[in-house]
Amino acid sequence: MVNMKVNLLGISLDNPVLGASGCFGFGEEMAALYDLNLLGSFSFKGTTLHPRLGNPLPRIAETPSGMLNAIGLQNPGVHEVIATELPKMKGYFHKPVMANVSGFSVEEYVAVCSLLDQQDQVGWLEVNISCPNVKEGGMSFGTSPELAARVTRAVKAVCKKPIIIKLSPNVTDSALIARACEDEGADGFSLINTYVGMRIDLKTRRPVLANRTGGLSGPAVFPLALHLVRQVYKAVKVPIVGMGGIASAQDVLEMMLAGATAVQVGAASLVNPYACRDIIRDLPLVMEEYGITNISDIIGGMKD
Amino acid sequence: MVNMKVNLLGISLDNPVLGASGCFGFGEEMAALYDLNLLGSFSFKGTTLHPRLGNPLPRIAETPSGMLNAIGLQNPGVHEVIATELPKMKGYFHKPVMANVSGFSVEEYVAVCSLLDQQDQVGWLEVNISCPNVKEGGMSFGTSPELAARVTRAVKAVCKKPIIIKLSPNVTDSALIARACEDEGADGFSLINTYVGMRIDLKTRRPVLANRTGGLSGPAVFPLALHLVRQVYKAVKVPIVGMGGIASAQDVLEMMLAGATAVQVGAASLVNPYACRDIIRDLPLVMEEYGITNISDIIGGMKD
Amino acid sequence: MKQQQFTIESNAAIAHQVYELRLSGDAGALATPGQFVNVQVGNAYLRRPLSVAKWDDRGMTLIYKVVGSGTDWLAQQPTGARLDILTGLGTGFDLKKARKHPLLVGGGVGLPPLYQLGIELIKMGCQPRLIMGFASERDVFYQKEFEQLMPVTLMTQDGSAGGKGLVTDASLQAQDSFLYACGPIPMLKALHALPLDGQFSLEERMGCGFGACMGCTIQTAKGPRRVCHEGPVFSKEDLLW
Amino acid sequence: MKQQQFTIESNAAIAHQVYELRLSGDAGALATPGQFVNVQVGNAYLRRPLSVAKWDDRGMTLIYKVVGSGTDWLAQQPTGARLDILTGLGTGFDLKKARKHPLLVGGGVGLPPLYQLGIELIKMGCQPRLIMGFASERDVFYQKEFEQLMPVTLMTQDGSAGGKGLVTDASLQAQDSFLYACGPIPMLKALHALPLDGQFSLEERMGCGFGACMGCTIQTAKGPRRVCHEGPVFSKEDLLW
Ligand SMILES: Cc1cc2nc3c(=O)[nH]c(=O)nc-3n(C[C@H](O)[C@H](O)[C@H](O)COP(=O)(O)OP(=O)(O)OC[C@H]3O[C@@H](n4cnc5c(N)ncnc54)[C@H](O)[C@@H]3O)c2cc1C
Ligand SMILES: Cc1cc2nc3c(=O)[nH]c(=O)nc-3n(C[C@H](O)[C@H](O)[C@H](O)COP(=O)(O)OP(=O)(O)OC[C@H]3O[C@@H](n4cnc5c(N)ncnc54)[C@H](O)[C@@H]3O)c2cc1C
Ligand SMILES: Cc1cc2nc3c(=O)[nH]c(=O)nc-3n(C[C@H](O)[C@H](O)[C@H](O)COP(=O)(O)O)c2cc1C
Ligand SMILES: Cc1cc2nc3c(=O)[nH]c(=O)nc-3n(C[C@H](O)[C@H](O)[C@H](O)COP(=O)(O)O)c2cc1C
Ligand code: FES
Ligand code: FES
Repeated sequence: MVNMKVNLLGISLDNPVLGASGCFGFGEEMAALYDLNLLGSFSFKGTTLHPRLGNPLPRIAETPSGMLNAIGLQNPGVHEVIATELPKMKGYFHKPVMANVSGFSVEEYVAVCSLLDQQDQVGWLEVNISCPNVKEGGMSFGTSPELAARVTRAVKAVCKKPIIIKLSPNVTDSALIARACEDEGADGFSLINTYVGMRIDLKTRRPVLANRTGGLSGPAVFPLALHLVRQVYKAVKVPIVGMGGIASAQDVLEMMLAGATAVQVGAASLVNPYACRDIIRDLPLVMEEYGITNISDIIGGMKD
Repeated sequence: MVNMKVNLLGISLDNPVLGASGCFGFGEEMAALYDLNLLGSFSFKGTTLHPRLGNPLPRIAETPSGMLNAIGLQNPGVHEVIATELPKMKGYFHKPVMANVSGFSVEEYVAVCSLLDQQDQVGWLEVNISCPNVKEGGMSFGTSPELAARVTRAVKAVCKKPIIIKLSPNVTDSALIARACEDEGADGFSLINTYVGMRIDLKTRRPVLANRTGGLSGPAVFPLALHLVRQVYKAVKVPIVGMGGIASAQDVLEMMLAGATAVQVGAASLVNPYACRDIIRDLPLVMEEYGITNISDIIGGMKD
Repeated sequence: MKQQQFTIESNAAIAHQVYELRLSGDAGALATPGQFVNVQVGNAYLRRPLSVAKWDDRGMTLIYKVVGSGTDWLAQQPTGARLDILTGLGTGFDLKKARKHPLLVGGGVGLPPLYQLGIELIKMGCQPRLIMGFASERDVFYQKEFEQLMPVTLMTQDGSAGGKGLVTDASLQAQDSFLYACGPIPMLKALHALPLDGQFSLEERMGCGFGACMGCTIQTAKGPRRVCHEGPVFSKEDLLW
Repeated sequence: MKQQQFTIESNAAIAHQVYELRLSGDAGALATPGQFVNVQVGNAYLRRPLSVAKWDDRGMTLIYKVVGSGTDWLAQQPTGARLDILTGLGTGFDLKKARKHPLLVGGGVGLPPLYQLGIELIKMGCQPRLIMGFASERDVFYQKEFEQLMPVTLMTQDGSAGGKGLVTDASLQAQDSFLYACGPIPMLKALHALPLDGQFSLEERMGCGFGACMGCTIQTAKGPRRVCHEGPVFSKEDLLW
């Protein structure tokens, strides 16, 4: 028997597989398909202070082995999340959930985080400083070490739960930004968010996406995510949640060898709603194939 | 009848399709397959002052819709290129060729460029400040506006032929670096070079590549390349050679709408050695399908 | 919603670039006409959403037009090939709203979901009629199939078959009808402007097709709604047109 | 080198995870045994390099082991399916170097290129013999086929078939032979250390397989050489082992 348990910042996960933010909503649709408690956990849709409708349509474009999205952080706002979504979630998910937080100012990050920090159901706060799909704020916090550090410091000052900073891949040096956040007390990192990309419709000569650009995710980015997770792993001491293109149990092991303590699965869950369930089902077999008894043994274990 | 001619920095190209550096060697192997004079042109293998064996093997890893390479600038050195490769090339290629230059110091770029600048066969110098596969030099020149500007200034001072600076995608802001180079007289830009990525062999728990990391290219990066070409197009006034994942005539048109005057085809030529020929064959049909008479009319023509 | 394997029974052209795809397998997740499925195509990352024209105990029928690489791949699949399909997606037409003489209006490949709708309405004792619109004669499909169910008015833009003009050029004579419409946005908007209550089936680019990604959300009178989940069918009063 | 479509005539397991793939089509680009082809597999970006076991006017035979996703896909392809193949790649064995009694040594899926080599050597009037090595009985293939051409010594590491041990444990009795070897690197290095002139066929991860990308370059006594172009066969004195 293999052991899939990992410990993510003081919370024991039955397995290292989490649904990625933005690809699981608040869990309701997925819970209609299978028991979500099979998951290690999931990160719910990026939540802001006020409700957001998001960007105009189309918001989705296809790419080779991937997709662009420009949702633009559609969400009902943190008050509604607390009033409606979290109570509903109690009906189908009984583990600590990861709360994904976005903002357009340091104050907004602080406000949303401090509210979610008080919710029993929330295990970790995942602070998204890397959304490429909103004009102001979002990604710009994640592309400057100073701004990233400032968000971290402000959020750490008001929260008791572990703060996981979600990093952008659209930068020259992810490790630099990670270190700046670690210095301000970041408890962990998650990466990667999406890469900025574009597609053009040859018929209309306009971008396919109404927002012009969107974030690339899916298998196409897997080798890039793996590299960045390794870079950050070597730069910081805190745990990493790795993601970007994971679609199989093998991918999970590669990502953990690179340095991830846990992983998130995004785009794959959109194409196959059962992706996480299937990956968790396959993991023990694949672990045995590669002689892994405790999955936590391989975290960062790539020989280089 | 459609017109595929474009003018790249004073030289008229029969069509905008060039073979990408590193995927065409010095043309000899491809010339054994079909008449290379069908091409707009091609960019020959990155050339340094001294011969280089390149990195240890394996140098190639596969990824979803793409590949990682860590060749490490294997080349016979500029003197051998001038003494042997260029004379041989006269036998099979009768158009101006693009000379791709790499270096590990500003002095090396200057030395190699000034030698190749004197070769009649060379139409343009493509200065690669973005190779991710060599430890010192290479990409670091392309990730700092100051260093990129310094290489540009030094090379411009000694060359008469157009200088095309090849940009790295592994940066926070490509437009910033492009503008710094344009200020120093860069005549054009080519982009993208490859993204740094990694794969891990689960059996050995080592990176697949002996160099650990390699550069990602192929269709996986196409939406990212398209975005970056657009960004640079809007930031500078000089022409752009677009590349990154191009595999079809449709892709060529998308890239030109984003802002490219000409394009290069890399990885696709490795999987299908006839890729450039096939794309050039298909272009007139696809142009007609989308009502394009002169291909040069669509350069940068995306409506945004 | 269910993920299900279906086997191709036939996959044949029935009009210019339009194919009828008969599939055998468990269509039990489908409940109301107007729902759709999301089909994995071999050469692309995302699934392709297609309305269900007809289903029964043995399988279902899709009708699709080749417009790009995914539908092109689909058209090449032989009998016997298996397809991975998410079935039973979205919220279909509300049958309870139908009055005695519901009016069905479909344009091009908007027609398929109206076929099962017609069957169900007739079962309920309604007497539906259909206006079907196409660009030209070569695009026409399922005219006979629909005629076996209900009276049909055929319109083509160039007049090469049926009446000449758009579906809105057909005499509607339908003041007291309830409208069920599916087709291109300009057609839907024109119908929406008529003094006629009804429901409209929309299309949008989708990430997931089952409500998880917010890729397809439109603003409605009731607030943000996902075309794939609360839709693709929306009531007249909800659409902010 | 040529890009060519081939049709699968048969594709059957001949040992544990090992398949013989018979293809019909124009193999005319192949000139010497030891050359290889690069096969497009449906589910992956890069082609898969495979040695040619045999070719004639009607087609060619490849033998491959399922080791990953590409070869797994290949094993599922039915008779009649078509494959896109770059054929006639690389530089094969130098037949002129063969003496009267050439010694062929192959390990596992290193054996295939030695089959056509044997045929050609016999045509030239040589009397080759073969040592074939496998891990275990279930891995053994082409024993009969080779035996019809030449004397064969079979070795398995666990002794479950033939002699027990590595190919180098077989009595070589071959001081005046010329060696042709293909198999895993440790085997080739052990053979390279013997006092025997010979040629060695290598494997490397490849980008293109036809000399354009420098993905497969090794350092040799003659300078940098591409395994896919100047190789995969190298002469003993050129290998810096
Ligand atoms: C709810 C719903 C029901 C539909 N029912 C039918 C039907 O019954 N018959 C039919 O022929 N078509 C139908 N469509 C449209 C059909 O989904 C597209 O024609 C198809 O996805 C095109 O795929 P492609 O690969 O050929 O085109 P490409 O242009 O190559 O596709 C590229 C991407 O854009 C998406 N896309 C392109 N056009 C559309 C579109 N019109 N709507 C949504 N996504 C699109 C594709 O899904 C893919 O992700 C329906 C769409 C929706 C949303
Ligand atoms: C010149 C040459 C001749 C060969 N002849 C044969 C033969 O006759 N029979 C046979 O069974 N095998 C042969 N091989 C090995 C064969 O190419 C690999 O087993 C095959 O590519 C594995 O593909 P995969 O998708 O199943 O494995 P994966 O591990 O999924 O492949 C991932 C990537 O690594 C590459 N790769 C993996 N293993 C090898 C390898 N050993 N050599 C080169 N690339 C590799 C693949 O091509 C692919 O790009 C030969 C290799 C070379 C270079
Ligand atoms: C449709 C969609 C919506 C997303 N929304 C969010 C979000 O709200 N907050 C966030 O931090 N990341 C969001 N992401 C990014 C993912 O959580 C993840 O970081 C990224 O997609 C890479 O993983 P993948 O390749 O497995 O999808 C979104 C991604 C997708 C595809
Ligand atoms: C095998 C290989 C070798 C390369 N060598 C070089 C090089 O020497 N100089 C250079 O500027 N770019 C080099 N590149 C980058 C390509 O020229 C091109 O910028 C990149 O691959 C993106 O295009 P593609 O996706 O069409 O391959 C190389 C790419 C590959 C795949
Ligand atoms: S397509 Fe994902 S929510 Fe509608
Ligand atoms: S594999 Fe490209 S040169 Fe050998």
